[in-house]
Amino acid sequence: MDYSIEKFLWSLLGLFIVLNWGFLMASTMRRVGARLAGRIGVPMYQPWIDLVKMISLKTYLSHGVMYYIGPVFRLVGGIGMFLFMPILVGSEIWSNYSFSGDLILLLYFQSFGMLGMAMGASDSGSPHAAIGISRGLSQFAAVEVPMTLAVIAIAIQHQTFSFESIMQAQQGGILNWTIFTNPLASIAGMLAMLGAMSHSPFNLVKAPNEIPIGPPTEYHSSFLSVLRTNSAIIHVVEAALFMNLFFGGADTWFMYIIKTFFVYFISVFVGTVFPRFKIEDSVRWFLKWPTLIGIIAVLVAAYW
Amino acid sequence: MEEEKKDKFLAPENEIRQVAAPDGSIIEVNPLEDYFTQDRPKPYKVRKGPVEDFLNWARAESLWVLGFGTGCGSIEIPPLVTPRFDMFRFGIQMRATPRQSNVFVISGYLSVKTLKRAIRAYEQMPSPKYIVGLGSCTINGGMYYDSYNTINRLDHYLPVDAYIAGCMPRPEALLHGFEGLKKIIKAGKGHKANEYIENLDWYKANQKKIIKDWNMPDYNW
Amino acid sequence: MAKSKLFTMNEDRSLYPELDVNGKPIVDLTSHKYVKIWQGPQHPGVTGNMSLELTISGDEIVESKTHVGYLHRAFEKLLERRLFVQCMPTSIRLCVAEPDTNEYVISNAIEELGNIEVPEMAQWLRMLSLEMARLQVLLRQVPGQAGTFALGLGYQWGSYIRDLILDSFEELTGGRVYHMYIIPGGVRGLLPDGFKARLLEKLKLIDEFIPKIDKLIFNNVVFESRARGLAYIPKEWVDEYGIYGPASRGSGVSRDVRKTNPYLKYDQLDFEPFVTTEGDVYARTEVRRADLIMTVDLIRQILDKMPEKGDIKAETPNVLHWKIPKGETYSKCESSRGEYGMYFVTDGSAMPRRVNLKGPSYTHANALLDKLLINANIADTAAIMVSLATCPPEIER
Amino acid sequence: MQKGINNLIEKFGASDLEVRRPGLSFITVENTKAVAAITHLKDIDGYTILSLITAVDWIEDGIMQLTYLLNNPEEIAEIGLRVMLERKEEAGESMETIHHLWPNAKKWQQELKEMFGIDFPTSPGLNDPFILEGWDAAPPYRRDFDTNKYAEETFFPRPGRETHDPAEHMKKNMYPNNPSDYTNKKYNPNR
Repeated sequence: MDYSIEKFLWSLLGLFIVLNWGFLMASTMRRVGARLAGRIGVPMYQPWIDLVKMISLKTYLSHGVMYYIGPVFRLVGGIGMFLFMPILVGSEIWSNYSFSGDLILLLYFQSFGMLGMAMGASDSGSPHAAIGISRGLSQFAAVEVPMTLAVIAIAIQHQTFSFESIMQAQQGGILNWTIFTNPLASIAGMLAMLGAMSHSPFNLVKAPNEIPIGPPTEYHSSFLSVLRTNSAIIHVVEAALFMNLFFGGADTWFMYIIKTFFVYFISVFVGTVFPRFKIEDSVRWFLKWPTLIGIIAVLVAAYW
Repeated sequence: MEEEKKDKFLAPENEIRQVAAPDGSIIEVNPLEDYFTQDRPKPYKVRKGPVEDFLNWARAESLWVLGFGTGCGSIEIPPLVTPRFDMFRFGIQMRATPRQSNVFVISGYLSVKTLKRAIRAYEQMPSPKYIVGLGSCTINGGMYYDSYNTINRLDHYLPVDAYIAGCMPRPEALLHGFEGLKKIIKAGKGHKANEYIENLDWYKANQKKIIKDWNMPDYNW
Repeated sequence: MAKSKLFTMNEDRSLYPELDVNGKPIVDLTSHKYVKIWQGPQHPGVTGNMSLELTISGDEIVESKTHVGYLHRAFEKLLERRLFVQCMPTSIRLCVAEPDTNEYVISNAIEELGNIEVPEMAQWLRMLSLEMARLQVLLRQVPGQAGTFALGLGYQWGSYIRDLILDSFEELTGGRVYHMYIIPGGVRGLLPDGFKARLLEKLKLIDEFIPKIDKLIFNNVVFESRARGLAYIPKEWVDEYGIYGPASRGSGVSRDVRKTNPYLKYDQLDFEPFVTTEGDVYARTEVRRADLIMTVDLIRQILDKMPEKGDIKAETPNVLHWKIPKGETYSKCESSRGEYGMYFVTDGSAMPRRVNLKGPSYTHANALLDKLLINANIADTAAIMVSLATCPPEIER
Repeated sequence: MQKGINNLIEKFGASDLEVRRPGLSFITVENTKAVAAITHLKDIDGYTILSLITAVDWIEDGIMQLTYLLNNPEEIAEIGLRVMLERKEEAGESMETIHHLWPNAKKWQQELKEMFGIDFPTSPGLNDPFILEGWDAAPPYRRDFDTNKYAEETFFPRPGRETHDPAEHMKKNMYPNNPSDYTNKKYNPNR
């Protein structure tokens, strides 16, 4: 791997683009949801204003060291996911710090932020945060199962744990995408994505009219701005992860933006028309159909 | 006499009690002193200049309203998030927790019991924070000027940035009130939270005059 | 009926806390098994300004206690200091979601004790305003039930139509929320020109709205899976706990003041309240959906059958000197939540002696809610409260 | 309806029957027989719904009236049962509890205790705060409690609020020459 300053700066630029795209996507999605309801919705630039405002708040208080570290862990989880995944296929400067086993590291980083948040939120002393985080961790454990099965199926299919190779194998036409070459794994993975994106029906971590508003109940001012930054990054990166695995990756920034938008749009679309599951229903659901499909996908990939 | 009165309204979970520590020793816990900080808040420094102007603009364009319907005016707040009025257009959003909100809309009359909760919620909000008094009841008691359970003047208990008159004000009036609040903030005058802290003793005396069962710390951080 | 099997009374309770003589669980908070949390008053899932003191074990509620009084304005005391005409603007603020029923019950009580006969035209107009009020509440409430499960889209669509109905109210009465259209002796005005046609045009939107929410809410798998079997009310509880309106009709007991004690001109209208026997949240939502359709139909019937012109107000004594002889009465009507009554006592002076309002929430939100919430999931509290349509101002007044 | 009332009069010595309208009557029973009468109405005469319990303070007669409104859904009839208690200066009238008949009754009794100071011994949770919090003045719904005075003393009325007696105000400003015009005039919007 290349550890030069130049490489680092390129990655930083990529992160900057992804962050702003994340904010823009967030406000766009809110506008899309608003249009469904017959409203206009937030201005396009609202997330940036919110960020500036949160940082500009004068008072803040702390609940201890872990309370500080929680959002930082969460942000590290998001940035880590970004850094170890190639952005564009076949591009040297936009390949970030991807290496041959990056897919495994990525699965780890997915849960890293959640664990950090768990520590920070439970230190904040709010019972709603504790309930939210226990829901979040149990749901995440359930989401990980079909997710990992889908990844294993793809890894067996392509005989590699490297993103670059998986993305390269899908180039050269829409029919080479995993969603066509390995539909079972794709279905399991996309269903798991609904859970990973935390949109309704799987947004019970932040369920506003049950436990307002879950883990970040006590977070405010700069702490919240860190969480907001992270959620902007992580939504793009999660979408990019599924884009890379199932939709052939992107070879230009334009394709990157288009594809992440549509992948993210799937979860927003589902969220708009479905109510929220209870946690036991949610866990049961993930361990039923997506897991079954995932197991079949692995068996098919291994023994076909 | 003072002692007796205090005990009468003390909630059971706030009573002084004996607790066994993990090592087996018995310690005495006074929840009001041990579990809550007794620190007094300090006023923040109000700066001037172009940077502050920009920050004020951001504060004005991103008003996060605490979702706490304190009185009957709260019936006109849900329409604000629906197609006809849609306050998201103006950067106004509802938040479920006081920690993340900056604007507290006191929607209508405040009974003494709710005032106690409103004070707690207000003090938990990060500054700069703003209060919008909605309806005549917050101005002078309105319809309920002679009721023994509703306050007459909100500004004796909490610092109010803007009043919206009417019983009840229409959603358009609310939007207009928010526009007015934005003007105040952009002009750099939205620092009533500081005023509250500077005159904390006066406010607390007023609050304690009507909240007889003051079983909480003086300032709810 | 099979769907109600989800709720069984006699499941294995060995893991749960023991019950004391009053049927309340004995909970030892220091055992680290239970957590006490407050839902409300500052909580987005609570209907209005009230709070629930919940003792939870995991996600399950083992004990619940309703706390009210956050909205206590001492109406009943204030009305004792008001002339009969001054009672009107004060009393309509008793329950803000549906103020017209307040207007009607207090006007009716004053007329009954003061021996005033209301002209026929005024009765039809009163009925129109009461049904329009019910319509605007149901337009919020039916999709709002899905909103408690985080499906807010229907609520947005419903609110759009509700705003149009409120526009009609503005045309008719001048007020958006508080109308004061019904006054002792009659109503305040005739229908404006072209009002009928405009209202009928708006009702067509509701006809289109119903199939939409059917698709979005009632046929939604997740909504069904959560609402079916939730907060089951057996038929026997209806009398015992004093359950009224849609909640009782969801449990197979038809209680509708419009049918049992026809007031105004309801005996001239053709309607049959919807009754189902399943008794869960889904059934209550279905009942409200049927009520919505029925209300639209009733408004059409009223507009059709009502006379074109007529007296709208009986002669009343000068309102500043109006004294009503000693007497007491209980005047009631059907609100969107159930029977809404007012106990009214006069003593021969110019002011009422005692007024006591009895809304269905008084019984729904206290004993019944406490009972229904036990063993429920905290995720379902909002749904249960909304399905009972608890309106805290009518509990504490 | 008639059967229930006849029973009340014959078995429980009820008096002062007042038929307000078909289906709603008010009747007075002695306070010692009230709970027995209510139980009889509930168990035998089919008055299974408790619509409300409330009190009326007749301060000039020295009477505290309790009203139990019972509803019979089968016959569509309501009976308002009046129970006259002797009014005490310092609150603390006492009445037997009926919480064993309806689970909701204890909430009404709790409210009556808080608002009127009427005691219902053995009613569960009677002294728990229900609506008021930290209240240390007299029970507020009693007639001798002056809410306006209390509000003026406790809260901070905004200066500038003027209260006019509407009758006096109109006499002075609208009919300065002939006050009797005003008293005789009736309001009729149809005219």
